[in-house]
Order: sequence, then structure tokens, then C-alpha cells
Amino acid sequence: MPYLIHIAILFFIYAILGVGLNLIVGYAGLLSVTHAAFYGIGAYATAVALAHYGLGFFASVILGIVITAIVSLLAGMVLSKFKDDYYALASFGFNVIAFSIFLNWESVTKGPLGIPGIDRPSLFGFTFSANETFLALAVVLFGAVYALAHFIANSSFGRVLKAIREDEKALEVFGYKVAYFKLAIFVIGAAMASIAGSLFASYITYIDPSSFSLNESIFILAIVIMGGLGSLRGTLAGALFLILLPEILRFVGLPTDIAAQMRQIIYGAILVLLMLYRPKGFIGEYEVK
Amino acid sequence: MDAIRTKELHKHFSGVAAIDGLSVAFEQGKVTGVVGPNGSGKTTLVNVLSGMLPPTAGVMVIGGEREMKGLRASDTAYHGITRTFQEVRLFEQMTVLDNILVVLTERSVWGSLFERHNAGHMKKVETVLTRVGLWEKRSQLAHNLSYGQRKLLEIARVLAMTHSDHIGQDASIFLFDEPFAGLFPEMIKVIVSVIKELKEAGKTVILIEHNMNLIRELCDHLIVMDSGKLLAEGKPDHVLAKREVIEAYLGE
Amino acid sequence: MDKITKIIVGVIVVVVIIWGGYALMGKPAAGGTITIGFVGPLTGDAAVYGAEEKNAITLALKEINEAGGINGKTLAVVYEDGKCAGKDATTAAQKLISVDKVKVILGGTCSGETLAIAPIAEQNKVIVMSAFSSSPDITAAGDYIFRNSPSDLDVAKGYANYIVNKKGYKNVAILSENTEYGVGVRKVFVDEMNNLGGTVTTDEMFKQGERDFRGMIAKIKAANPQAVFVNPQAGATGGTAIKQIREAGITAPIFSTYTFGGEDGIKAAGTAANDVVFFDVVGLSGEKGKALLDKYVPIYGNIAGNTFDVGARYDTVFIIAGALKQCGEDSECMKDYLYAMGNYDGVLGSYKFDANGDVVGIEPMTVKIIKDGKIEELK
Amino acid sequence: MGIIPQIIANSIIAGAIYALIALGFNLIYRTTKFFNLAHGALTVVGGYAMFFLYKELGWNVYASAVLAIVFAGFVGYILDKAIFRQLRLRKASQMVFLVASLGLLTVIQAIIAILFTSQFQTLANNSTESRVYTIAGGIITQTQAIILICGIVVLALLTLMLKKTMFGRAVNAVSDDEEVSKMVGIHTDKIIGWVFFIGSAIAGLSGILVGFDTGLEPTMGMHLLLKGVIAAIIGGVGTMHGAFAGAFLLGFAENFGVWQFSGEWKDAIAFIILIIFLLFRPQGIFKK
Repeated sequence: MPYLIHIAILFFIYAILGVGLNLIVGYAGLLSVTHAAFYGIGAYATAVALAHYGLGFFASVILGIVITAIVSLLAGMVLSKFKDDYYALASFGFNVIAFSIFLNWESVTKGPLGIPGIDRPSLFGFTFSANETFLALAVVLFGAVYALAHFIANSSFGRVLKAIREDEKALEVFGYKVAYFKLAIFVIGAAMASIAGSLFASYITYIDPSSFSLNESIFILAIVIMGGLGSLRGTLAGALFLILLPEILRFVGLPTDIAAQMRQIIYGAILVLLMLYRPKGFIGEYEVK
Repeated sequence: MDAIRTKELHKHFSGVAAIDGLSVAFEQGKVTGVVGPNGSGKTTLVNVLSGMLPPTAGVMVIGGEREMKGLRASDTAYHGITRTFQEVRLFEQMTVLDNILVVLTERSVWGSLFERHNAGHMKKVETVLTRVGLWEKRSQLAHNLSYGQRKLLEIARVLAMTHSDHIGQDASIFLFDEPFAGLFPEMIKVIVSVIKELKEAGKTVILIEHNMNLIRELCDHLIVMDSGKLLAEGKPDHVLAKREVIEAYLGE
Repeated sequence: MDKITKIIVGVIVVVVIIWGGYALMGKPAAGGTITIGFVGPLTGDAAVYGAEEKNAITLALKEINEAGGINGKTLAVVYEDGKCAGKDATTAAQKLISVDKVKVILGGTCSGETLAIAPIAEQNKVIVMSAFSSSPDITAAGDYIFRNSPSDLDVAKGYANYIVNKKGYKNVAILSENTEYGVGVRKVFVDEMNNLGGTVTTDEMFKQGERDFRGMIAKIKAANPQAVFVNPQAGATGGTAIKQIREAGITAPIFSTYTFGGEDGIKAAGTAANDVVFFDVVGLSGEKGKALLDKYVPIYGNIAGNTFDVGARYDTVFIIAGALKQCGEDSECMKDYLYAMGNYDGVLGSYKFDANGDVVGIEPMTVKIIKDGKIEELK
Repeated sequence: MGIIPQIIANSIIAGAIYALIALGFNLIYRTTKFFNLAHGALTVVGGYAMFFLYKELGWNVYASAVLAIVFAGFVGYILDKAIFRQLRLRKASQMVFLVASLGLLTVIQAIIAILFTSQFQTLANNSTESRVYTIAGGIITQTQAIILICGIVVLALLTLMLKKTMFGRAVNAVSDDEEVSKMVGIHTDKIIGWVFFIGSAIAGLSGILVGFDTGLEPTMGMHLLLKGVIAAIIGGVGTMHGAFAGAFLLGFAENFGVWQFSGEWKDAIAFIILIIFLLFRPQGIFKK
């Protein structure tokens, strides 16, 4: 059923984004609202690499990760000077700046025209053109990202992140250079978003700046918060719910223009209700204090 | 030989001198009490000595030769200093076990990524938690513990710093900021024995406390502070008998 | 995991299963109906165009079905929201193709939508018929991709030609909206200005949906151009810009494009709209166009977005109906029918499709002028 | 150069709009200590309430304006009582407030989009020629002059209220320390409720003025809010005159930035300034 496969692919792309962001927000407690910027860098790296430089898909994924790592390192250094809501606001700023660059750097991103005709990935001669095969690739990449996230979460590093979330200053006194940890997880999370971006570009075969706006970052944050901060399985539930919501509304038979606004109302209302009654999210472990 | 000494130490908060030219020495291997009425600068002193607050002026000397203007919080442990907090600061939504493990594990980003806690770690955690009687509660979240248990967990965390092989130097200077406040007698006994053991092990203890009986029982030396200055210092019995110390406490 | 979380997870799983089953089974295609799909922006900035295309389709459907439908079967359309964005357009197209099993998709409206759904349509041999996507990239988007909206290339050349040669204004300022349409027109317009020996005094771009143009207008005023060409994506931005140009005391004549020419644009510009000349792409001025307006306005009110878009979409329904009558739901046969269709005499005049599925024969522009709120033909 | 006076005029106008939003935002921030993103939605509520009364029902412009402002204030009051008050009782962190207010912004904007469609609306009655004034070569329209005057009047009223009135002193007490004020017997919830009412009313006013100047659409709430928040932070968050100064600094920086670079970079310039200030002068121009 190509429609179900299409939804599954979108689910895995957003699950990768959610897992990356959960490491930053759920584990380290850094409210970053600029994840879509790194998602965009990955997408544009792949689009430009495939279209102009004839690089293979997997090479473009690595290129995307490298560029995103550098950009997120710089962004992370600036952001590490801020706390809580100032951090969130400054991260709003990075997303807006990145979006303006995607929109106005015409020579590379072709601005609002977007980049059409991005080829599907190919490996040793086999191209993932059919959706079923692309779904397999998406599952493999998601598996790798999830395994890495799981590995990080259960390592001493993961435990240090949680301690940072709980009481950063107290942890510092016990010999931890907290800024390095925050920077490291920020870059790792950003790199994961870049992978999702490469997948998205090569799947939809056309990208334009509108998919990497501030609202997209807020949407990914909603996935993580709804699913549950500090729980990777929670992010999967959050992604599944928020990807399915508009599709279910499609079949509920609401008049189409009301349906889209209904989606916004439901997802906004859920954010409010979760904060009031269940800050842990669906399967969360960390209760946002 | 003094483990840590301050010279003309100042700490001003927008005009108010919390510490006003304090020069004191904490002798190696001794328990030194710090007493004084509320707001006399005791906690500020501990915060400066543990790098939580940068001093406005003056110098700190650690181990007799390492002289420094201020101390970065993340370097405190590497100078062998560790502390507890007046209001308990634990990692609330982490288990008791994790609260201790986090102090025993790798301090570098790269190292910690590839480190999993193993039997060696668990043994150290067991000894430390059994010492304060919290081993059975190890899988509880810190914020679910009672007030007394949370105080004991902080003590356990500080004890764990003597087993932390990633710091390259076991903790040698212990700052206790009102560890006994609001505890039941049997918990007080536990902490008293811990402090005595630390002293026998040649560690330096700096104890902020209001309970004069405990001060007399534990301290070899006593420092009395009042509005950021050194009011008096010496043997506990001798110092506590002084008129101006009593006046400072009871107020004119 | 405590009890509540188990319940929540359980609920999600149940919802997925029910919904999956329902989607797999797909709507049973009632024997007597032929279903085709529509993808266009029903929410977001470009929602006005999507909504008006939907009205045009409903009107056309009523007429076709009352006249016997397609060989006795009624023609029905499933509307999906493309949000003028690639991701949502592909989701909508996938749903239409695999759940509703459509063989024809009317839309996308925005070029971004059409470009995103083109590969899926090619793969599934589904006809895509756009009425408003003007990006040059669509020309080579595929064999099954058609559109009766002229590409920016030939249209924008005409604008420059009219301003420089016909009106004799040599130095002109251009103020464009930073969207696919605006950028397309601007590039062609500026190149053509240089070829014709005119000079572009100031070339300003503003972000999509901008409301405050004063900074850019100050620059335009300083260069005091003979004429100002406002190149917006929507009436709202175009009209507000023109209002602020007049407020800033610029008296030079203003030219604009059909995207400004709707009721929205005139409402936003207010009195500043007077004497603004805009290049409409064949509006509904022909007698077939007037007939459509007489049917459209009483039901849906004045056209706020763009008259060309409504007329073009109305025509596409009839063109597709013609193809369906001939070939039934065999998209391969419909494709060939459309290429070989010859001139279709529609609301926009008589036109046909070239080998790339682009439109040939639509008179690229008719010049219009606004006189105290009314739009008049300018000979 | 003929252009400089006009750029100054433009900067002042933009500054006045940002000032109104920043003042309302600051009043609420200094009392509740969280970034209330829903504040943006209240500008939209005010604007559309005015549109409904003045344009659709055709009421007198002044009556509808007052009603719309009161309505926006009332919506803000309800939001505080229904949602933010519970979070305050639970001593929730700023992150929780931020996310909750983000949810509210999304919900309110979607409801308005359903009620009034997401089409562009304008409050200006474009039939009459809007009067234009020239000050030293810079041109300001009547609406823009009104915005400027409202900005100054609101600043004056707010500073007066906070300094001279009993209510003002209570608000200052709550802003300094909510716990202590409770102990001293100030009914903090009532005060915070009123602060939300006034702050939201100011937001409604700014929504109406923007509606007259450049028009209304449901999604403009977030954009206006972000500019207002940047202005508040640059000026020194929590101070009234800080918000005012920050707004004009932002207005000038944006307009001169657009002059030097180009229009597309306006939003990016605003955030770059914010980040520079956060790095080098986080307490803003006027330290609280």
C-alpha cells in the first residue's frame, strides 16, 4: 500500500529528528528550538551534492553531517552562554537566521525556487527508486540512529547529561566541564537531524526553504514533549501520533480547510494539557519540573 | 602545614561585603569548625572555597603552594576539594545509584561515551551507600527520599569522591555546610562517625554547624565569623567562652 | 511503566490498527462514479488560490454532471490540502493515488506542489493538470504533467517590453516578493530590461508575506525612477506595497502583475490602486469568461485571489472530462488525447498543449488599469 | 541625502509598534518571569475583535476599539486564571510555561483562522485618502502618527501607574518576590490577573493599530511577538523605559540594515542583534 509506506517513511524521518532532539532536550535539558535548521542543512547538502557535484547519496549524507557538525558546533558555543528561556529564544534566532540563509543564498539553494529533481539514493548500482526499497533504507538509517542514541543514553555520558539537566552547577563541582558535554550532545543531535534531512531530500526529490522553518522546529519539539522527555521509546510514540493525526483527520471527513486548522488546535491543545496534567508526556521518564 | 588558607579574601555582592578581608588557615588532617550568626558569610566562604563563587579580591592557597585568585568550579575536584550543600542539591530525577555513579565515572566526554558502569563501580557504590545505610534504597529516585535520607545521600556522594579514580587524586578537603541540620539522632551518629573516620584517614574537614555540642565533640580548631570578618579562632572550648563571641551570637 | 502509560500506548496502537484497516480497504469506488483528485493549498498564505480553484471545480462538476456526466457516470473530485509545500503535496498525492485510486490529479496550484508530486504521478502514470504553476522547471517535469498556465519566461518579457518600448520609461525600479513566482518573473524582467536598453534603478526583494516596505521604498524614492514595477506573489503584499509607495510620496506610475490584480490587492491598496496598470494574464473578459463570472460571483462572491486562476481551473475540469469521455480511466490514452487535443476553446480563449505539456495559444498578457476601484481594459 | 530622514521616520514607526508589544510583554514578564508566547496571539485577538465590530457590524470606530481592547484584556485574564495559575501553583519551571504558552498561541491562531479564514483583512477604510504629514523630509501617515502617540501615552501611563498608584506598588512587590508579597498579605493572584488584563489589553491595542497600518492575518501573532520580545530584551527585560528604548533601537537597526543590505534579511538582522546583545550585554540597555 504505497500510501501507508509513504506515511511510514515520513514517520521514520521524524523519528530520527525526534530522537536527536530528545537527546538534547530530554536528556541534557537544553530547550533547543532550532533543530529544523540542521534538518535543512542536511537536506540542502544532499540536494546540492547530488544535483551539482554528482556525489552518491551516502557521500552526501556524510557531507551533510560534516557541515552540520561545524555549524552546530559554532551555534552550540554561542548558545551555551544562555540559560532556559534565553537559550530557547536564542535558538529561535538561529532557526530564523538559517531559514533566511536557505531563502536568500540563491546561488546555492536557488532560494524560494527550491531544488527539484534530486535523485533517489543508489548503492552498488541498485537504486532505491520504489517506495518499498526506500522504506527499507529509511528503517536501516533509523535503526542506526536509534542504536547510537540508545548507546549514548545508557553510557556514563548519558548519565552525565541527565545530571546536567538536574543541577548543572552542582555537577560541575564534582569535576565535570559541563559546557563540553552540552556542546557534544548538541552536535550529535544536530548530526542526526542532518541524516533525516538527507533522507527527506532524496525521498521527496524536491526541497524548498518552507520545510525548514521555525514552525517545523516547534513541531519536532512537540513530538519529543508529547512522546515523553528522556525516553527514546516515547519519541517514537510522539512521532507516530503526530504523523498520523493529520491523516486520521483526512478520513474523518471534516471539510478540508477546517481539518488543517483542527490539526493545529489539537496539537496546540495537547501541548497545553500535557504541561498541565502530564508533563512526563506519554511514556516519558523525566517530568519537566 | 595547612591544607587550604585564604589571604585578605573579599566577596562583595553589589556593595554588601559578605566576606571582608578574611585570612584564615585550615590545617591538614584536622577538623575545623566555622560558626557565626546567620549572614556572617559562612556559606559564602564555602562557595568561594569550592569555586561556586569567584572571590572579589584576595588569594587562596591550596596545599601550601598552589596560590590562586579564584577557582573554577570544574577544577575544584582536581584540587581534592569536595562539598555538601546547605540546601541539599541532588540529581532529583535520577536514582540513588546514579547519583553516586555519576561521581565515580569518566570525566571526559570521549571517555564517558564508551564507559559503562561495571562490577568495580558497583562495589564502590555499595561500600559508600551501605556506610550511610541507603544501599537498599539504591533504585529509588532521589526526590522520593525523606529529608534525612537526602542529607545522607549527599554525604555518600562526598565519600564516593575518595574512590573516584578518574580525578587522579582522592578527595582530601571536605566542606560540610550544616550537614546535621534537622536530622534525627541516629542519622547524626552516622555522620559524626563518617567525619571521625575522615579525620583518622588524614583528611581535612571544614564543618559549618550551629549545634555547639557537635562542634565541641568534633572540632580541633574553631573559627568564629561575624559579618564577613574573623571574630575569633582557637580551641572550641576556649573560643566559645569569649564574651564577644557570645554577644555576637545573642546580639546586644 | 505505570498503568496510565499502558492505557495511552494501548489507545495509540488500537487507533493505528483501525485506521490502517480502513485505509487499506480504501473507499469502495461506487460503480457509477469516476473519482479524480485535487491537490492545492487550502490553508496557509496561498489558501485563497486553493479555495477559489475548489469553487471553480465544484461549479464545473455541477454543469458536467447535469449534462449527463462522463458517459452516464458522475464525475467526483476528492480535495486534499497541499499547503503550497512539497512534503504535504506528496502526502496528499500518495493518498489520492493509493486510497482513492485516482487517475487524474487537478493541481498543484503552487509550483512547489506540482514539482513535488510530478515524480509520483510519473511513476503511477497519473495525469497532473495544473492551472497556476508558472515555474519554468515544470516544463521538463514529465510526460504526464500538463498545465494551462503560461510559464514566467514569455510572460515577463512582455512586461518589460510594454514599460520600456510602449510607455518609454527607461529607468524603472522593481520591487519583488521573494517567492518562486516573484523570483522567476524578476530574473526574466531584469534581463529583458537590460536587453531593451532600459536601466533598473533599484532591484529590491522582500520576504514572503511582508507588510512593512518603507525601508525599500525609501531606497526606490531616492533613486527617483520614472516607473515602479511591483512584482508580488499575492494581492495582500502587492496592494500594501503600492499603498506605502503612494504614502511615501512617489508619484511615478506603478505597474504590477496579475497576482496583484484581484479584489484582495485592490482592498489592500485602497485609493493608492488608482491608475495602477497591471498585466493580467487573459482574465475572464471574453464572453465565455463573463458567463463564468455571472455563475461564480452570486455563489462565491467576488474573486479575491486571481481571475485567471479560476478560469484556467474551470477549463481544466472540462478538458479532463473530454479525455475521460474518450478514454475512460486509461491514463495512457488520456495522455495521448491531451497531446493530440488540438485547440480547446475555453474561458481563457483557444489553446492547446505542446510536447512538454505546456500551454500554447494563451495570449500572455492583457493590460488593465484600475480606475477608482474598478478594473478596466487599457487598449 | 534625501533618504536619511525617511529612514529615520520609518525606524520611528517600526519602533513604535514594537514598543507597544514590548511594553505589554514586559509588564507580564516582570511579574510572572516567563516568556509568554501567547501574548502574540492577543494582538491577533484584539485586531480581529476590532475587525468584527468595526468592519462587519459597522459600529463606531472608537466604541469598537475600546471594546476590542477590553476583550483582548479579558482573554488574557482568562488564560492566566485557567492555565498559568495552575502552573504557578505547581511551581512549574520556565520551560513548562514556555511550552504551554506556545500551545496556546497555536490554538488561538487556528481558532481565528477558522472564524475569519486565513485571508488578508485590513481595518483601514480605504475610501478616504489617508492624511500624510512630513516632518523634516520624513513622511508619516496619520495611522503611523497615532501609533507613535499611543506608544508614548502607554509608556507614560504604565510608568505613572507603577510608580504612583497603590496597585502599581503591589505589582512591583509581586515582581520583586512573589513569595514575600504573599506573606505580606498581597493577594498575588488577583494582582497577576490584573497584570495579565492590562498587558493583554495593550497587546490588543497594538493588534488594532497594526490592523489599520498594514492589515491583519491570523499568523502575524508569532512574528510580532518575536520582535516585541527582542525589543524587550535589548532594552533590558522587565523595565518599561527599557522596552521602549529597545523597540526603537530595533526599529532603527532593522531599517538601516534593510537600507544597507536588502529587505529579505530583516528578520535575520533582528535576531543577530538579539544574539549580540545576549552575548555582550545580557542585561540590556537599562539594567533592572
